[in-house]
Amino acid sequence: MVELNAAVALLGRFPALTGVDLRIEPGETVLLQGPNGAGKTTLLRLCAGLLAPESGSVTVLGHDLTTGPERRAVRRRVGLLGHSTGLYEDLTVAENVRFWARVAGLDAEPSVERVVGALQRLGLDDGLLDLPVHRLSAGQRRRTSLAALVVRRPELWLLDEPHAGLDQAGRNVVDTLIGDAVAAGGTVVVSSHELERVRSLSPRVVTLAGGTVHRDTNA
Amino acid sequence: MNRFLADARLVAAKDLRIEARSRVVLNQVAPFALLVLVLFGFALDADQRTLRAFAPGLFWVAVLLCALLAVQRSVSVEQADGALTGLRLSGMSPAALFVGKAAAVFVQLVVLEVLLTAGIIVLYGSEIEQPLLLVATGVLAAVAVACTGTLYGALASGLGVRETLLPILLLPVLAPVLIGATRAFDDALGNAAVDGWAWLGLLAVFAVVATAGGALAHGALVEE
Amino acid sequence: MTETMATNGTTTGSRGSRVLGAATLLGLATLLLFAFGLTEADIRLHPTTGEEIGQFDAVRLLYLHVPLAVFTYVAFVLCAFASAGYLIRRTPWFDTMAHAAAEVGTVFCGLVLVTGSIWGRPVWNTWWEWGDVRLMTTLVLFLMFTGYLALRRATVDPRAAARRGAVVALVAVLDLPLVNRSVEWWENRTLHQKSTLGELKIQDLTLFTLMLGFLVFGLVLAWLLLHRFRVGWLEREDAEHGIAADIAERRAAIDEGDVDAAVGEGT
Amino acid sequence: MTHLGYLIAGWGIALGTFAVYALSVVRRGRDPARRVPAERSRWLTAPGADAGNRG
Repeated sequence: MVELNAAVALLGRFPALTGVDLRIEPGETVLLQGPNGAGKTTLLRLCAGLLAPESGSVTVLGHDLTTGPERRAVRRRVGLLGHSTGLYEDLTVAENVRFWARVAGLDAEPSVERVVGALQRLGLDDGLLDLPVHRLSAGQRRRTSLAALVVRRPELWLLDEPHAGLDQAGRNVVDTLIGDAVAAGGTVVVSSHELERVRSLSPRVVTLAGGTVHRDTNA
Repeated sequence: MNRFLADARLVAAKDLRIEARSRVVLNQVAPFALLVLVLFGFALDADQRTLRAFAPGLFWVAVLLCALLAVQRSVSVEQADGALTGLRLSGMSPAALFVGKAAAVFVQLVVLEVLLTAGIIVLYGSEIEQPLLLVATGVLAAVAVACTGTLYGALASGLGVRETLLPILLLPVLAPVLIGATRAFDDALGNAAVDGWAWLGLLAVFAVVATAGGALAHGALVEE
Repeated sequence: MTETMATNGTTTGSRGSRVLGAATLLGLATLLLFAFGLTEADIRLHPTTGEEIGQFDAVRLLYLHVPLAVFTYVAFVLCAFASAGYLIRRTPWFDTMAHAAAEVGTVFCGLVLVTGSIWGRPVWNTWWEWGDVRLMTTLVLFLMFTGYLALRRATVDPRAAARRGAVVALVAVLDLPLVNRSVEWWENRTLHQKSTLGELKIQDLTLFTLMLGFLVFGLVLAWLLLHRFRVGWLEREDAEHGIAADIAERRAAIDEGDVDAAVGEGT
Repeated sequence: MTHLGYLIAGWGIALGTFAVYALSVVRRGRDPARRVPAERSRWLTAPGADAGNRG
């Protein structure tokens, strides 16, 4: 599913990943933890095909990410939730989710149902649907952005701090969502400071430090 | 190909919808365009004959200044909250994204041109002698500016405070458009005995090269 | 600056580049001798009135200006080819060459504008001739490559800088014919362009000096390109070397206790 | 000689600029040249092999 060997990635000239060896099997749920700046975000972006590895090998969903075309091909199949929500301020919640669903290649009609379903599952009530995003709270934005991801049904979920900035209910929703993804046979990599929370979902914890895998409960 | 056009249309519609909601171009750039016309009037001493003689040049300088703002707005829409990352993750072809973004800028430029045309008629006393030439010039120049601007917007994006680079990068490249469109307008407004249609040919070449080249080159820039 | 460099690299020089440099300096001295000493001023008699016309001694600026102009275009075309090569092959050689050619070309281009302006003042009686196609084209080119260099300086990620630079260089060179054509039509409306060399009465020695100018400034271009390329190459190697060291340093600096404290795990 | 001022200005500015630029390039190369091992700067390992490096 995901296999990295001695993967090095640079941000500008800074070696954010200094040689990562990691293997994740299909259907697995992996928790990434580590100090700030350990490389969690970079690792997730690397697996999503947004970064080119400087050296080493990265294979995700059978794509060799050392080449540009393969990186482009893998992007469509993974779902990355990053720090920014990727929403357009001036469009409504429904328009945003629908736009991202259609960009992902889903047809317009079934996606409307899915959009509503996904939003409800995330605890966003119908009243919010026609509100422009700039009127939402941070938590509501994050849920909207998650909804846009859920609608796409990715094969590999890469969740970067999905609990950050959410209230108790919101964090519960995220857990439900991860549970759904796992139940549907998806593979989930999630970075989080909410150790207890995610540990109940996943027995495997990978600790990053200094841009490399410091500890792996599976190893 | 269908997929390409559908993606491009999706992006263009999204940008235009954002503009319809936020009205940044309509409420900020359009008044600026008219302001530029008025400022030229002050600077050139409010002699309507002079203004009329220079109307085509002033018109296109105003269009270029507005285009800079429109392109910057088009870039910032994607940059504000990491939407560009989402677009890259969608696997959409960079060429389709380019065409979509450029099309939205094009529509906004055409609206601004209509407004500016009204402006030079009212303020400078210009008279349209060849409407067809005028429209064709406006459309082709808008294509050329929108495509070049969108490509250079992608180039200058993500530089943080250094995004002020856009004008110095973009304006020299657009020199032929400025010259060509001004001369064609000279003919269309009956200002000078030049062959406006020949200039239109130059604009057409520029527009075609900018569209094709931009679509090709955009991949190399968005891929980052 | 003697033969110490072959073993320990302390400069961008090499035996080859030193020979080239010496030849360039020798050539420059010879060129000055010819341009100022051996050739004559451009003085002709007006066919009817008999008064003296021509460029007089200002013609001596052309032995400098014309070769510079030609090699500006050589450098920029080289930059465009290297940029295209980079977009196709994505190897650092092409990018380093494109950057070197752009920088050296911009220096040449700036000097073309300055020397042209200085020559134009006595001969055309104006510092700036709006009607001249080549002048306007060169100015636009200069502005585009100034932007190119500024863009490269502003981009932190070297790979992004390479890609963006390559696109700008290609656009600039592709835009050039359109700029040239538009200015040509534009100036035809009012003025007619003077052919600067055509009206000279070219004597053997004048022609020889001009050719010598081409040779010498070709050598100047080659020497500068060679060294600027090597600087770019070394800086990239140096940065990569630094990154390898940074990686080792980061990996060595991982502290068990710090990690545990950060992830909230006591022992 | 006529136009002497123009001649001196033109040639002086050009040659002066070249000299300054050439010096700056050489000086800019010194630091990295010292740090980068000789085998990584190909023209130094094979003296006189400039053509190979540039072609």
